[in-house]
Amino acid sequence: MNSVLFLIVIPLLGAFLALFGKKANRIVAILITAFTEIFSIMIYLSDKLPVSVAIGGWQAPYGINFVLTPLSVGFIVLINLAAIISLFIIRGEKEYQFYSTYLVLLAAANGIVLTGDIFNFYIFSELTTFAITALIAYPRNRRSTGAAIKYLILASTASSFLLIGIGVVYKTLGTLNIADIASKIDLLNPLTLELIIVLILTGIFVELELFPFNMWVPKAYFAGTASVNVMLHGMLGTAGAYIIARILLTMFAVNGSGMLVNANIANAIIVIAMLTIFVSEIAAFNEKKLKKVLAFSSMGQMGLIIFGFMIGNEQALTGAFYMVVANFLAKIILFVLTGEFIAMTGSDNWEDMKGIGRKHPVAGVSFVIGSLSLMGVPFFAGFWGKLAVIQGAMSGNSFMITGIVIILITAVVEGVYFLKISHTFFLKKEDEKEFNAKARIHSIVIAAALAVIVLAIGVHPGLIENNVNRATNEILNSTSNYVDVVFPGRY
Amino acid sequence: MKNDKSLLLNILAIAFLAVLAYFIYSVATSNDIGIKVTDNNVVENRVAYRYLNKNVLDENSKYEWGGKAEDSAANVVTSIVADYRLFDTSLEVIVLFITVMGFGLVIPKENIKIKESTELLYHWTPLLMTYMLLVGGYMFINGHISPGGGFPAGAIMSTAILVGVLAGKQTVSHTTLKKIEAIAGTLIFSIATLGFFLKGSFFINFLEGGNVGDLFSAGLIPILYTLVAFKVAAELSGIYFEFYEGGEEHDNV
Amino acid sequence: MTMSNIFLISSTSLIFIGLFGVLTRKNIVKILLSLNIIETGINLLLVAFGYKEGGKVPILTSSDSINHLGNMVDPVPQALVLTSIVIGLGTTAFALGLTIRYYKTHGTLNIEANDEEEVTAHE
Amino acid sequence: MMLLLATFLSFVMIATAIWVILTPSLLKAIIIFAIVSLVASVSFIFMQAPDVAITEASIGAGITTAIFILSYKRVSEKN
Amino acid sequence: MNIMLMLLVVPLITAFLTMAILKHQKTVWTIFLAVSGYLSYALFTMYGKWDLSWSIELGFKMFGKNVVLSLINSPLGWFFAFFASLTTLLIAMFSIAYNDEKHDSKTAPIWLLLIFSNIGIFFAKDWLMFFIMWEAMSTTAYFIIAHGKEISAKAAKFYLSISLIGTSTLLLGIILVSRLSQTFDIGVSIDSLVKLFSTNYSAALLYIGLFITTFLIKSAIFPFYMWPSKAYAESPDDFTPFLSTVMSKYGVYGLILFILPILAKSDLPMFGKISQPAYMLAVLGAITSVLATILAIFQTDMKKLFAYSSVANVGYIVMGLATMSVVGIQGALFHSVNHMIFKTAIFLSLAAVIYRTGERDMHKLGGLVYKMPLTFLVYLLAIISAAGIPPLSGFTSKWLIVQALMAQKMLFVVVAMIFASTGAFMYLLRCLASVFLGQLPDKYKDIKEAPLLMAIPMTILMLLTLAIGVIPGIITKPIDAVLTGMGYNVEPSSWTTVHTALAKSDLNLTYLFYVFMVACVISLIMYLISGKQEKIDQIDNYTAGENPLEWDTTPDRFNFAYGFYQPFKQMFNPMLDLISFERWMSSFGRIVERASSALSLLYTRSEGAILMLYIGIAILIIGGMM
Repeated sequence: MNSVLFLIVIPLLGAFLALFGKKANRIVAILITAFTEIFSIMIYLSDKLPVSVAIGGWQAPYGINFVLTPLSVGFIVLINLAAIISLFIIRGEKEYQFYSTYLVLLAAANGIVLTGDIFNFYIFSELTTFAITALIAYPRNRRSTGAAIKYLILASTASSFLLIGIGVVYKTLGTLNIADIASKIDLLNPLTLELIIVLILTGIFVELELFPFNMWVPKAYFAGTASVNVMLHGMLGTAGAYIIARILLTMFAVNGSGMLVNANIANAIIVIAMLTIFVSEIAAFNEKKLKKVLAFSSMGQMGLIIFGFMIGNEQALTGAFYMVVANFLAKIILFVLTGEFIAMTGSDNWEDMKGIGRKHPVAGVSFVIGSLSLMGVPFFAGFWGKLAVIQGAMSGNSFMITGIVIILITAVVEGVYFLKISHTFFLKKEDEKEFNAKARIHSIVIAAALAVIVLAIGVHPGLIENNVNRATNEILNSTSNYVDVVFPGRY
Repeated sequence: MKNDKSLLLNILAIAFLAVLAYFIYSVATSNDIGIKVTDNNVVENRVAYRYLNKNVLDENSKYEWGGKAEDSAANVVTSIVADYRLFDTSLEVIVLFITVMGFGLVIPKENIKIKESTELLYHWTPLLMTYMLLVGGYMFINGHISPGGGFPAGAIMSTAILVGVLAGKQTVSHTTLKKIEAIAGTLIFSIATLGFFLKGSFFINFLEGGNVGDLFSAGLIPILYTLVAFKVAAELSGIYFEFYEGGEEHDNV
Repeated sequence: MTMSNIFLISSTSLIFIGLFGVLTRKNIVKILLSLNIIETGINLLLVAFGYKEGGKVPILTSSDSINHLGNMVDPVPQALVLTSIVIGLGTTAFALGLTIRYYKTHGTLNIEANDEEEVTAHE
Repeated sequence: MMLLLATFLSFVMIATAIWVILTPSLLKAIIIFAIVSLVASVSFIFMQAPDVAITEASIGAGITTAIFILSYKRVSEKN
Repeated sequence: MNIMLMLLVVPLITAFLTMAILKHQKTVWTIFLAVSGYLSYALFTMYGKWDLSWSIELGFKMFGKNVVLSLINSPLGWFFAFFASLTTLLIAMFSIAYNDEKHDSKTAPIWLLLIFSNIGIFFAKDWLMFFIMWEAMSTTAYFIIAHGKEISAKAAKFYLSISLIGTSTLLLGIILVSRLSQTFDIGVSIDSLVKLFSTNYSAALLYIGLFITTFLIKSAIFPFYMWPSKAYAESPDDFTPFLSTVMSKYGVYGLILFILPILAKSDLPMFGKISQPAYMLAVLGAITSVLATILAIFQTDMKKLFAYSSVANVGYIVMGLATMSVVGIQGALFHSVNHMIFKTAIFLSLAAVIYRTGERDMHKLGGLVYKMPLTFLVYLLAIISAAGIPPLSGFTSKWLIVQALMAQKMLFVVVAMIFASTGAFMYLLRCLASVFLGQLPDKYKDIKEAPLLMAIPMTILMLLTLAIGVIPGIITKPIDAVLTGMGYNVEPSSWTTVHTALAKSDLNLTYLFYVFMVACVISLIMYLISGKQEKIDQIDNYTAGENPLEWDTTPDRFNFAYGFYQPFKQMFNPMLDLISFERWMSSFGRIVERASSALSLLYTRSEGAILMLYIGIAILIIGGMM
């Protein structure tokens, strides 16, 4: 299983070689990503999981290790899928820096999920920050430069908190290995533990797009091109969902319950998740820029997923994982199509996109399917996740009921704006002018194929049930499962 | 109005810092049981203990000055950076790579004339550069036995180039630097991959190390540090060139 | 008052000063300087975490030093700080590149300039 | 004696850091920041971390300052 | 293949099929007609087979077992589904003719999806199926109402927001109830709620309150009475009858399916002769019908007018249900069917008028009786039925409801019912007088009678309302099955006589028909022997035969239909201003919009990013220390 490092090394080698490649860069990038995707699927289907891989021959906790569990490899598969889609929808990016940065991002996103060492995690998260900043800044116009520098400043400030947290962890526990920390977390003084949790959470919440930490999100999505949006959502966002599962529900979890060790902080996170859902859906309601609408909705979905994770019972966790998959698929459909629509009309405003659905009915219907899935309408993948999360939250305290009410209220708002936008595509075009550019068939095919998957999962959730249950069971006993992989026999 | 706003911001900042300070204070003075932020875990339980004793692989092994060890670098920090946690270091190289590349991507390309340097600087520059390059070279070669290592060495070497740039000397071309950068980076990761094919593990120190304290010891560490130094030097020097270099702008606006 | 306490306090103060600067300064270069101050503070803090009173440099210089391994300061934070310094340099370099571009597109270094209005004065 | 020196260094660091934040001149701030970095690298030697001290001096004080000044020239030349 | 499954699969598959051949509109609508025909036939054969069912297990666990979606053929579901599909069949025939080049709305595939969910709602055995179909119905209806027109999209947005509130409360209710009974089965959940009523009254009230809210929203009962006037008016003209007659019954169906059994079986505090929650429902129904009647009177747009009329009629149905008596429920079910028939007839005849003239404002029309006599006749009989005048069908059901209300001594409600019925004359007459009677405007000199394919369904509806009026047994026989299925003991009803609640008030409608026939013959004779009419130009009516050009008058300005009930309007305006729920709703919408703009401004400026980061950290710190 040591060969799993190829998921990191091959893209990085590709990143260096991209300095010399000129026109071949895109093809090389696609080949590398296809390799990582196929490789990760092979790992997921092999029966060797879960396993811990020591790098450089030094065993954990002394060396750095990678931990491969069904959960992490499942996320890797999703991340690489998003990566390959983002490459297919590239429109006009030619310079080698783009591909080089992209390959680094791919390696870093894979690394974030696989790593079993908290400092290594910090480096990988810094790498994603830099890579995504470079990708956002790539168009180098006013909008993208402003978005990039603001994101960079915010992310650096936040990651310095993460670094302090890691320092405190090392000072108190004398180790940097996640499994080691998880098994020793009970030794800590409660207040010290709280300090550590606050510091580390600050670092990761910026990438998780949670409310008071997420001022960068709409700007970044708005400034990025369509393929960068898919990367931001599909790679960074998916990795973010994994981080929550790993850091909060494994490293800082009560052994065997899937709950955060500090109930007060768990409540504070739930408050933050609820704020995120509320603020983002309300903010999206009157927004005219389509990409920003999707960015807000991304934040809202992330809030919902974290709400599900923090409830922590089996039902809610299942729901959260369904939601991860559904959100992943549906939002990629929307981003891919949004890129096409913006290129066709030359406008960011969804009110100017009349008549697209009449010209390209498949694209229009796919957009509708994506938005219905995000709304959580039955027959679409998002419904089962939402149902299970709400059902799970019911068993919580009155606090959770507030969350449910917020989810239901925002569902109304979300439904209104999504269907309003979807319907705009089917309006008659006022002027008879041709569209600026033609829609590219392969983008529409990608969107339609994903839409079919969303529909299939929605009609028959059993399709992904085994995978979701595998993940849920892992998280329910996360600490002992995880520590057992790295240090057999410690629990 | 504007002053009011910034005053409010200052007050908010101080309020936040006060909350944070109070929190840290209460954590530091907490009387509960358990390991506090002011304590350290028992020394033997810390990973550093095994690093210092160089017995990560075999708990009972001991080593002698001038003898063999699992990692024969005399500088323990180096042995951590370039052996036990080599993966981190190679990623750090990537961090520098991507940020410098991002820098080259975003910086506006304008031809800027460097002011004529003074006679003194112009003539003494080669001497200065040679001296700095020598210091840098010493550092990455001796990184495993004395303080220093690839990163500061690379930084110092790049300062030499900077001096050259400021003095208006043509030293190396930008494309050469890019080639050095890419070749060094590729080599680092090729060596890492070579470890997989030779010993079955990536980033493994597969060269038989010498004795602790020798110049030719610590296996791959000097080689890696050399590569790192060249890569860092090339990247950082690239930054200085970018500041003054014109060129075409690909505008994708 | 011990040495490590002095450095713990001074490094925490540096972090606080940097945090204050990041929030209240409007000039991007100033914000980056504040970020660098935070970085410096963190590096000091981490090294101070590893420091112990009367500790020795974790470099073996002679056969004698092997007998005093227990007396050496913790090398791991130092290794981490080496990494974090380089990351800090990367952040600064990249952010300065962006700042120069920002100055070109916005005509100002003020962080509050509006990004989404179309370009007026410059370009 | 060492303790006193360390205290003095800390004071210098804190005072110069505050100065960096408060001074209205950018160039001054950059130069003073170099002092902060240098003093920090001396502090690393106090804490028995020569590796870090060298790196901080060459990268933190040297190259960072250089890049800052070069950038400062780029952003101030038009004014 | 299971016939229950076929009911779902056929519309679903044809929906996707028609999507592929959307360009050939006539073919698409013919397929639509065929599907409705098949559904009506299949449902007809299903009558009496109350053991038909179908279920599927999903790979999704809840309460520790796999979720099962199931359908069952219940008398109640069959009753609504059958008459709904019959209505659809007639509308479908109309639609083939209506959807020509000019009026093409391209909604057939979505409508088929709507019919699919329609069947699902009426035959759902468990709450999950019910909810899935309910939500599918809400969203598909949005796309039909909006049908690619900007102005319709605005109205549809209003419908959508209210309807999504409804689905949200339904989801919450379903989750609460299913947790209570640990299963999604509807029958089990009724029992567990009855049990809850005996232990925790207020919780149980909250639970059914959530369901009632949903049902009231869908049926547009009092606090939510305003969405139909917008949605009905802007929806495609051939879809409006479906919206008004079938979709307003979902709420009614839900009330009968779930709320009535609970209220009947639980031991609740009484108010007079019936329980408090039921009385509350009756009062809501009463307020709805009075308010909607008043509002209907003042509309100038004929589709809006009949939208309010629909609301008022559903109000009667709810009043009937709230009596909780056999006669009341019988009346309510009867009136549901009647409403389907006469309101479809009205909307179809109006659609025919709009098809020919393209005009919805009543005061711009007039005198169409000369050009479209058949449409006029259909409309006339339909409004006679709607007004509840014997011998047409509307009378019977209203009679039953009034009887039931009287028997339960719900005096206030009876007064409201009678007031609303009287008011109904006013608005029905207004539309009749403005659209069909009076002077024919010049620009409509050349219009023709509705095409044959439109005329056929309208004629069938006209005959149906007459037939049911004379032989009520057509409807009361299935109602017997429904009531038996609900657990009431009922005697089999006769074909011609209706048995009512009060003593000595049974009516044989066939005799009544004879009496009215005699009266009609007499009035015909009187008409024939009376004096001759004289026709004058409209403008002469007002200018006494002169036509001075400098007055600059057009015939339209003097149209009597414009301020038809001006004095009444002045009378009621203060009251309507006071209870304008609509204004409250839209001000709420504006608040959300404003909040949205403010929040997105925060994100646009993003200068507070670091500040927000610190606030977030403070939340974590303070939350953790508490």
